[in-house]
Amino acid sequence: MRPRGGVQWTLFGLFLVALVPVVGERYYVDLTTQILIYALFALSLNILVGYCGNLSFGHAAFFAIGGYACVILTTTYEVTLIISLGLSVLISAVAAAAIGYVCVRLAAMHFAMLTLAFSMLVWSIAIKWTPVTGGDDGFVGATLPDLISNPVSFFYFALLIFSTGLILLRVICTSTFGRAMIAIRENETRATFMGMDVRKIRLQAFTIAGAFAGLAGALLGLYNRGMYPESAFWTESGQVLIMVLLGGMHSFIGPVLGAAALYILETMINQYTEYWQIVLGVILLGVVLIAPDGLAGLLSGFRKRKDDSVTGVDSE
Amino acid sequence: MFGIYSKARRVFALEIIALVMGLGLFSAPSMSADTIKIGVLLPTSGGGASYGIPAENGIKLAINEINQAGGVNGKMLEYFIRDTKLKPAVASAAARELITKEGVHVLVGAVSSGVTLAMSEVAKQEKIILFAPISKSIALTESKFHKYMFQSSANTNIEGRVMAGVMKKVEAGKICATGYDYAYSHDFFASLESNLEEGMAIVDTFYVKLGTKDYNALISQLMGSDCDTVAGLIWGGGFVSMVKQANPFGLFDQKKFVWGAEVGSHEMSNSLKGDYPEGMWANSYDLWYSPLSDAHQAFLDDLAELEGQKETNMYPVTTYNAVKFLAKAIEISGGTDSDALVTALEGMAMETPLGPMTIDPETHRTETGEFWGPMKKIEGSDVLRMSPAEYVY
Amino acid sequence: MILNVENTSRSFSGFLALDNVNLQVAEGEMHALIGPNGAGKTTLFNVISGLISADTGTVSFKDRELSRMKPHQIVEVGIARSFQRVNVFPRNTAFENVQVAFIARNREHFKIFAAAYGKYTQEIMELLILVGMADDASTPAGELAHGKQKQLELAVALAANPALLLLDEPTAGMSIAETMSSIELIRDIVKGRNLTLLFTEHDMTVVFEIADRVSVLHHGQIIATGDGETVRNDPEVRRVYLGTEESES
Amino acid sequence: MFIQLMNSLALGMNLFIIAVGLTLIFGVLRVINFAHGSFFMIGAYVLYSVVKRTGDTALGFWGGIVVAMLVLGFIAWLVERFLLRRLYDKEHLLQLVFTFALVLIVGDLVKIIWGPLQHSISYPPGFGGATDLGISRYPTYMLFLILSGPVIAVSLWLILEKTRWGRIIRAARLDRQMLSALGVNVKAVYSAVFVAGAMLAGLGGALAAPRLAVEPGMDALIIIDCFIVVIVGGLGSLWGSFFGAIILGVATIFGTLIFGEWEIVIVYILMVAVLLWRPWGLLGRIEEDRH
Repeated sequence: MRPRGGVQWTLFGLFLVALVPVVGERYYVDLTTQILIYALFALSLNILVGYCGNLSFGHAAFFAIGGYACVILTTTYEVTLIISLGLSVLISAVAAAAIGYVCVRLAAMHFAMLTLAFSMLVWSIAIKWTPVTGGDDGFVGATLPDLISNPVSFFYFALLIFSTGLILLRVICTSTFGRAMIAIRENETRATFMGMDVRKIRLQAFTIAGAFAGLAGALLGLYNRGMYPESAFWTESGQVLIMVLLGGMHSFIGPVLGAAALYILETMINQYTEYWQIVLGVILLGVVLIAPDGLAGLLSGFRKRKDDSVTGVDSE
Repeated sequence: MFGIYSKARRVFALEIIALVMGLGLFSAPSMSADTIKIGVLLPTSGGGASYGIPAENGIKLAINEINQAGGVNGKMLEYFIRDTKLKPAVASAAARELITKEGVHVLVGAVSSGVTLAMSEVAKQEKIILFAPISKSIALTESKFHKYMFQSSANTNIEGRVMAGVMKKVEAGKICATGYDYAYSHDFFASLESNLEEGMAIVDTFYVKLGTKDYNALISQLMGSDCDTVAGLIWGGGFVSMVKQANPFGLFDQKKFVWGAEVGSHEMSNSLKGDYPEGMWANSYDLWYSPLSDAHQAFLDDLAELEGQKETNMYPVTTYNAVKFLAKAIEISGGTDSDALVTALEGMAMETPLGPMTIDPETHRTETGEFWGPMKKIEGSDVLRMSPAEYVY
Repeated sequence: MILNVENTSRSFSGFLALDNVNLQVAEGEMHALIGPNGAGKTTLFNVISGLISADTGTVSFKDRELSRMKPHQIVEVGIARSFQRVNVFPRNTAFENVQVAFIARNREHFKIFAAAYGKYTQEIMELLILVGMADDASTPAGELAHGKQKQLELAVALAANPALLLLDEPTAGMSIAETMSSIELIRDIVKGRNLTLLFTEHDMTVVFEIADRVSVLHHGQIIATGDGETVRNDPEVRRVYLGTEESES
Repeated sequence: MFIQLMNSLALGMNLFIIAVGLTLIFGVLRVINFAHGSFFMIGAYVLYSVVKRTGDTALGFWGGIVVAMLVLGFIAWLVERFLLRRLYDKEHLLQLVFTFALVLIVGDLVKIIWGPLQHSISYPPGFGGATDLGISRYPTYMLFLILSGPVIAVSLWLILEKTRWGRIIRAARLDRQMLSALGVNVKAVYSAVFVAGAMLAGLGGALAAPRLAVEPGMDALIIIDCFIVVIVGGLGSLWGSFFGAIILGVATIFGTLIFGEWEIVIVYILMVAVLLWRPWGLLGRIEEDRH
């Protein structure tokens, strides 16, 4: 990937997004804030899925951990915002490292299923640990510093966090570590015989992905002034996977597109019909069958070559 | 450089922006003319559909009625419904969208208390009234109370008290309590316990997780307890499953049963038919076969016409009343300013199909009752009915 | 001896793929491992490189025991390998294929803030020039001709800076002309860089042309080791290769 | 205690009947089918429609189960033949999203066809009461479930072990390429397995229906349990899911009795623990399934 190609465009894009509160109504400010949060979440997952080739089905666990950590810290313990944010990222990263340590021993579907198991464990704990998490009703009524308590200032706050996340993730993806992840995705055996400790690299990717998911979760918790167990449920992991798919894996910016498209789509269909499920379902079928490279693939008109040869694992 | 790097798929930020804007414009605010807009948040898909879809009928009926009578202060009412998907985060986002995009003046909803609590945060921030006709959690108007929150449901305080009255009637003796493991059941039983008469007590409490499908463990626990009466709060499909699984064990012949959570509704007895445990005391928001007054009968007739069936659902009356309260407040205050509406709603008394209701100016709650009575088989039908049904609060 | 395989056996669900193998490779030599299909050559490579573990026996490299090491640790101590079937990153360019190998060699695969762009350009281009692929740097590996992909694999293996190179059928699927030029290239590189080479090869002309020593593997056993002449005249080897036994299939 | 053991078995066998189709499909097609819960739901609803027409007769109930299976077989055939087939050589993620899309579509279709309210199906005639087992009386229908679990498991095992089709399916689990090299119509095998898996889901839905509320959302409730069963048992393993189901049954019943409402956490801890101990599940095959 060329790190320079598109930097100007990305900056320009962020600049345009920054104009939303200036030109758009309040609704668009809210909508964009929500999209930014989910876009960051999707970007973090794409580290694992798109770059490292690990299909995680429990990524929401870290989203929820970050979110709960942040609202609990700011509200229950009255920790200042910046420290809460930092700590929630740290907590998600530690959780991801611990869970990842176990999960990266497995490959493909077994990996996906174990991550699913862990995320459901996190979900059940969020529901049952009522004194801390608020239990089934969720943690309602988080406090926010005045500085970011109005929609526009929160929007810029979210945009700042998102941009930082985007740039950091971009740096990580174009780093030597990023190259190593791609190598593992393309051909794990070959990467091993280049001298890479594949498990450790996968664990590092898992931890980084978890940390950024936690950051996105923290933003969501602040935005909603609360965190709910649903954010750890398997459907949330499914939704963010769909975002990644919709936007296009193997593309850095694709998940941002996917998050925007899915979020807007869901909101829109809900506005027009009670039968949003059927409409969304048909659209997803269409994407999967007609445009499996997602929006990024469609937009750039780039057809991925058949990747039959990618798997070439040498054996006897 | 000279192309030594594989071609990353380049997506131009501009294209992203174009796409987002394009999709965004699609959903440009619907600027319908000068109407009063009500934002409605109900679960209309998945497991929540059985509550949300009937509840929407009450909104429709109230709005039709008001508009046919010329609207409020000359303005027509209009409602915008969003599916909460039973998810708090989805509901808060939808509530915000209704306020900022559709420009709704008031919010009505939702069903599950967790979802309503999340929406209440939005209402608080946006200074828009949230009227909760179904959610029973007392937290809405207690620990998480704020000025713009109103609750017209039969809340857990009232319900616990009313059930205590029923317990007296059935001479309950030792009681074991069972319900889903969440705030509603916990609050309800706390209220029940504090209202029980001398000589009655809750001796065992068994909680099961929300969404349980297999009730065998619970059934054994209930059969093993030496209580005389079971106080139950398992609702909806869970109640159906529980009853179906308990019948072969003969559980319902063993003890007396008093069941809250509106399992006395016609919908429930119609779905269980002959499998419904006869003699169980149950409750319901509304009963199509048990009109309280001419006004109630008129309401039921109108609803029957709207739903296309004589056996109407129980949920519509709750949302119907909510819309009526709000419309009256708008009429009195002469506009849609939230603070003026709050002032109008506080202490407001209104004639509803179920009799007079008053909003307490302090607590923002109403004294809402429910129909209570034992479920009996009737001639010529396999659907049980509450008989005699009494409206109590 | 730089590589010492002692009494190594490995079976796959009852089938004995390696049967008490002993093999010594001296520093600086070019050692060919030959034998009919299914003789266990690739299995032996896999055991040495750590992809699979042996049931019994030891493998040591520069007097270090390899059996408990993971594949990537074995690469670190100085053994690089190629694969019989082409095994590159098909969607990445030749340049990138080699670059990843450099990153791994310099233990930079954990560095999240070290930009990969432009890294090792000079070293990579030198290597590509060395294997005769200077013009193919920007071609995705999957689009290269088969012979070129084999050469790319060689470059990738070299990038790890090994002391011992394990090449599994380096000329498989090549034309005669390609085979000759490629084998000369390998010889030049190995001699020029003072490497040790252990390779398997089906083309006997090639084997006897370049190998200093040859070992013959048959039914999982080493049946002969020695210089070309010795092995060629070994009665057991002649029996195996000249078909007095029907196990050739 | 005896009753609780029976309860665990009944729940376990009920789950096994539902989940076995999921593991069968994964074993051969390598697809995690999220729509399995939807197939289960359709099975229950179709049975409801049949019983509603026939009344509570034995023929209506047992015939309805056959109808439910046939309907699902047909739906699954359509889905496999015209849609899923295009995705076998694609990434896992596409297949997951595909089945997830089916979940959404079926969820709405069921609501449109059968309405949002709960329905209920009575026990078939003769199965509504309890049977005296000497030690205690126990619901007849649950005894029937306890017995039908092993019967289904053994018949599937016999089909897999003893018939030509079974041999082909087992071979397809191990090596697809080899199979097509041997001249077997692999496409037809896949089709058949998907149809069979869906029919088993329908059977599971229909058999479970008398004990459950038939309502929208029942798909989402069951799918997680199915996943736990097949993951704990080992993806693709018939007997694995059999024992996985029994373990989940025991964990759920005794978890509730011992830990009360904390049972929900216990079940997931157990699942994680099994996977830590045996990453491929109890009877799963260790495999290098890179994609």
